[in-house]
Amino acid sequence: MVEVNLWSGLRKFTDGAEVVEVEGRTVGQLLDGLVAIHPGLAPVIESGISVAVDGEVITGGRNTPVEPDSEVFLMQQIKGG
Amino acid sequence: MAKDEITKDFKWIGTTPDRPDGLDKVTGRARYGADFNLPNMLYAAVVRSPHAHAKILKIDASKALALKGVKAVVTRADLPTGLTGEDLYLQENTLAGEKALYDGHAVAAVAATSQLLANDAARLIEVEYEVLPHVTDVDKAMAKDAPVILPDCADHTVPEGMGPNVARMIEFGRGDLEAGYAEADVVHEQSYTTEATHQGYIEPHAAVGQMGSDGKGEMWVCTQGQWFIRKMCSAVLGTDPAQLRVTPSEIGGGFGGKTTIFMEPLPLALSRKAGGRPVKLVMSRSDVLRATGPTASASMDVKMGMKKDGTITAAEVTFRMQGGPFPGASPVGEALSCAFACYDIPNLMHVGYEVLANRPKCAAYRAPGSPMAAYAVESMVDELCRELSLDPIDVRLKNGVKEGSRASYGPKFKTIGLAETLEAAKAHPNYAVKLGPNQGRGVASGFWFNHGGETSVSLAISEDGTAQVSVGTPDIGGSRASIALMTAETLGIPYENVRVNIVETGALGVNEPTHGSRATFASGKAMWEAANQAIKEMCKRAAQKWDIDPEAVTWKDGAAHPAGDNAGQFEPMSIKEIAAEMGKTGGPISGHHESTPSGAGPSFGTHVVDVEVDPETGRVTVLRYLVTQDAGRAIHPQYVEGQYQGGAAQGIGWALNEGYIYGEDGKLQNSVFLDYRVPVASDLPMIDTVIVEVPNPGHPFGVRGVGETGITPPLPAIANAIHAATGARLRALPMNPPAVLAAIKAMA
Amino acid sequence: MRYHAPATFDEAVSIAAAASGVTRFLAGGTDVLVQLRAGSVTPDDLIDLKKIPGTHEITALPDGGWRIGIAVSGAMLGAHAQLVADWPGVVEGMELVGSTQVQGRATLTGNLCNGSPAADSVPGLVAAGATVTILGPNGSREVPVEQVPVKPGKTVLEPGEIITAITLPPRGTKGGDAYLRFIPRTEMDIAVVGCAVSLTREGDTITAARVALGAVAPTVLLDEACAQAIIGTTLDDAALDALAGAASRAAKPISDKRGTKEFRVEVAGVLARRAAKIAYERAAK
Amino acid sequence: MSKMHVTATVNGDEVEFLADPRETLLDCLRDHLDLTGSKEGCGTGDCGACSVMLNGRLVPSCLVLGVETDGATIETIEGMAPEGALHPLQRKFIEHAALQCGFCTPGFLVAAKALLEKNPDPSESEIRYWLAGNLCRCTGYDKIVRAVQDAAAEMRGAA
Repeated sequence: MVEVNLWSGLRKFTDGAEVVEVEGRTVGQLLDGLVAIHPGLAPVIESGISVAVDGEVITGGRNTPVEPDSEVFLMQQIKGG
Repeated sequence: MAKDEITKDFKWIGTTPDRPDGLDKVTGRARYGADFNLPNMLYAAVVRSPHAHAKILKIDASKALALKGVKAVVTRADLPTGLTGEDLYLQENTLAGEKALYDGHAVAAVAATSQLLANDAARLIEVEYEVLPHVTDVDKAMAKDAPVILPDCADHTVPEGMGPNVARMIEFGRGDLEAGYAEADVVHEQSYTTEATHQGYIEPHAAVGQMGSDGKGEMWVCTQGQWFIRKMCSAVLGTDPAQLRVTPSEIGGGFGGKTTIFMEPLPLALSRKAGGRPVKLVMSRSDVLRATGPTASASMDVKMGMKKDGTITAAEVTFRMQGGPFPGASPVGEALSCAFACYDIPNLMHVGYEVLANRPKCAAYRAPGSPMAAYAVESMVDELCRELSLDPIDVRLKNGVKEGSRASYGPKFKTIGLAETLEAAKAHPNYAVKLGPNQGRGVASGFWFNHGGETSVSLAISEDGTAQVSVGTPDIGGSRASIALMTAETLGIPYENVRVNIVETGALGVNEPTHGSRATFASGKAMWEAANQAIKEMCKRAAQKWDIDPEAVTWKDGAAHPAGDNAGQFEPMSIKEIAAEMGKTGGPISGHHESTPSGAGPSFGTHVVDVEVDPETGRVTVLRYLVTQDAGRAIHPQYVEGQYQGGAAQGIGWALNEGYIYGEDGKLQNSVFLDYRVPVASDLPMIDTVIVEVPNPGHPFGVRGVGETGITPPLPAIANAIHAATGARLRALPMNPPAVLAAIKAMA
Repeated sequence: MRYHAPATFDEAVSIAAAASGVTRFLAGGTDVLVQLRAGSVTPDDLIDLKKIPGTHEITALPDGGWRIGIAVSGAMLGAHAQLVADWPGVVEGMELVGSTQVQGRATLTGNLCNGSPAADSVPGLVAAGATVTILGPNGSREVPVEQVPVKPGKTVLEPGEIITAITLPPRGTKGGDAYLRFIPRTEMDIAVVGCAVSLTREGDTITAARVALGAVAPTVLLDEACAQAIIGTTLDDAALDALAGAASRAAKPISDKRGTKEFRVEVAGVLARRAAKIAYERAAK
Repeated sequence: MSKMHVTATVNGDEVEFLADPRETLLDCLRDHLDLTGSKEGCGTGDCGACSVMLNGRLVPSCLVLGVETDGATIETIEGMAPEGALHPLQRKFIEHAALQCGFCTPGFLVAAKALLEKNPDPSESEIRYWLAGNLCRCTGYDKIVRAVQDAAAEMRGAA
């Protein structure tokens, strides 16, 4: 299981939880797992988010591997100038 | 890559040779967006709404079409229906549908055999409007009784009971704010506002487009990202991206403003309607200011608690930003994530609202959101430092993030260089200059994430052992030079033997634009992978010739060498020798790499500015200016400095005199450079720089993006300096002379 | 649009008299071309006055005054050492109009005829007591510069009338003038407030003065109270305070995109004080 | 509307073109003579990207009508390195990295050349004020000023 840290605005979709334990070995599996547990997160994830894995902000890579002890954060999507 | 694997011994990296495109750009030969013509070409003009918010009742183009030489008129009716989300907003912004949503919103476009004729024809297109109530101010747009711009714009994040223009709400934080404030010796709370500013690139948008009835098209355009142009134009026009070939011209500045589309689908739409004749469309400066993508205006609340020793115990922000009439355009998410990124604070809360307003659709502008956030937060830190008589650099060193700190937006930082920039600022002679009467010094730090993004690069060895690199990131500030330097370094060949080409969409896989400070980082990293592929192939060719195992060959100084004594005794085989025979030894030698690279390390910077304020007029003169910023590794130090200096200059403009001015009628009042006041040469001093190098472990040469961070600290640094000079605290931008004089008078 | 390049002023007047649509004259062109470009004014007839002989000349008059041709650009004005020595304030007002490039084109006459209350070259001309020669279908007349602008964008010129020259009076000895304006940047702006002072000294005492204010009223103001505040004084602190107060009282500005009303009132006084000091120093030389 | 015939000398060559009276000199250079080195950044004389020399005087070519230039002598960026050898200013702009996007560069070079012809030893302040009508949004002007100073020094040494 990997601990996924959510931003606090998402708590309303997760019964108040800010950290959700999800099964998965890639970013994509984690996101799918999150939606399976808390379907309310689906529109948020579909509308575009960034994921930080061990301090690395990943914009697109659903296939990025995740270790059980990885630190995973969902973040607002970041655009640049 | 481990830190100790990053070498410091370079032959080319860190040197400052002439840029490859220098000659073209000093002789007038370089071809920008408007410098391109095709046979049988038509010229386009656009009809724009004179109203901030109006229902379009009728568009009558019959008089225009009756003019001899007018070949096509397009309106929204010529574009496909059924689009949703961002595609719909792009289409809506290209040509207004039922309503014009801001002053300057395009309503129709016309193509004719000359520019003058097209302009005449545009004036003959009659549009009937029903003017609607409008709102341009962000706080007024938040109100419950504000005019409705887009019905039901709110997404799932917006709580019940908000005003009709609130499109999105963001909330994140950690710790216990109340406990944090209870620990503090001083707690301050203030509000700040910033006005919208424009990137102000000197080259107006320009494109030549051609499209047949078969949907196949060509386009020449000034852009930061030819694939984005391809994707977005295709979406708006309902055509296939692969059928549109987009060639980027040289680009006369972008700063984020040329990462999206505004008028670009119009030449294609007009061409399609005019029997496939190519159509050229060039914006005027006024069009650029009214109808391209400035940054958001912001209204921001900050609360922060600090102990007597300078420890920040808790902080929170509420940001309200308008991004124009469509959701998703404001940088409020980025602003929140940047707000406290420089600080390690245990108790934090961020709240943000995206608000629609009758203003142009915002685009990215250099570190989108970060400068506004810094203006609020770095001003507040300064207010607390002054109240507690603490040195602003020491307080930032005390609270500043370092490797392993948990970022305000969640994850832990890897190797970063904020402390190094602060130390460099403190050690710089500018920080010790004694100031005279009416003079003051301001300090602020800033942050930008940096970005990897979809990247494709190919590299080919020529028959003579020189190399060409095809990249998809337009060269906006010297990236041909930096990529050529890294190529020379990787292959071990002279810099002059490398040619870097910025190629069209048909020549490579998808690339994101030159944005997010990614060109040198991402295209450079992909080039390195591609070059290593080519090197591997060249080692293989040498191994075949020597009849040894390919693994027993290494590459050094532009030649294949036997890996060691056991590999055999052979003279090194140079790239020139290998290339000369490549046709006979297995064919062309090249490499390519496609990825969405990770490892874009953030860049932190610290600025120190001295100003003098004329107490009788409120005029602020910038006396000296220092930028210290972490580049990771400066590939071509002059162009790194250039990014620092340019970012500082744009920030100074934003701080002092730039800003959109809307009248009561909702019309933009300053749509020319006379009144939209970017800094001129005589407004600025030399801008001193210190390139701090804390190598980024996510890049083979340690590169961090350097383009964006530099615009972030100037806004608060100047506000802090004005306060130091006058005692007046300016909490609204721009801090122009009337505002500064009024603030000084208000203290008396 | 028809373009005409007449060889004489009389020809220019007759072209204008015969024109029925929108007519514009081209001296420097820095306003006309901007309007043309923006599509805000497209004249039916554009009459280029620059090809008329003499329009590029600066002529010393027998009485010590100067006649300035209507096509003399700011750059030409600034390069004329004797004129600069006599009327530095007039010249510096013109030299503040636009960039170095615009200086190669813009003219005093054009700046005046544009009718902007913020025109930088006009307060200096008004303070100097300059006059213009106007030629029209009914002959020629001489008008003081302060009477040329009537309201923003409108001048005293009747249809078909043109200015043929600007005349500056003799400077005489012990005279000095100065023009200062306030803009938010250091260059490339139009005055938020402008002030020109022209004065004459006998010893340390000011015997005559004219003070003009720009951008604080619908037209450039020639203010008698400002002049009276310093005439008969040695420009001591009391006189400067009186001048600043008079200038601020004379200012009746509006708030607009270039500055607030309060700011303009305040800074009118500041600039009057500073310009008077410079003019006073110059008069001693 | 009928076009007018214009004969002028551009970069030493006699040229002829037909201009609509509403076309600016900049339009004529770019569209009729294919001299696209001069750029339009504003069309209102505020950015300097279209700077050319007209009868020996620095002007914004967007504020000159093409039809006015009958008989005139015009120099543009394309005439700055006539035999291929760069002018010292052009070389110094490259050496000092005084350009990023390069769009404003032709205008800066034409304006700076006019400055050095008038004043071979300008101070930093004189350079900044002379070039105040040339907007650059990329560099912050620092490297441009240094390039002009360095070119001026070299040209003084050579004189």
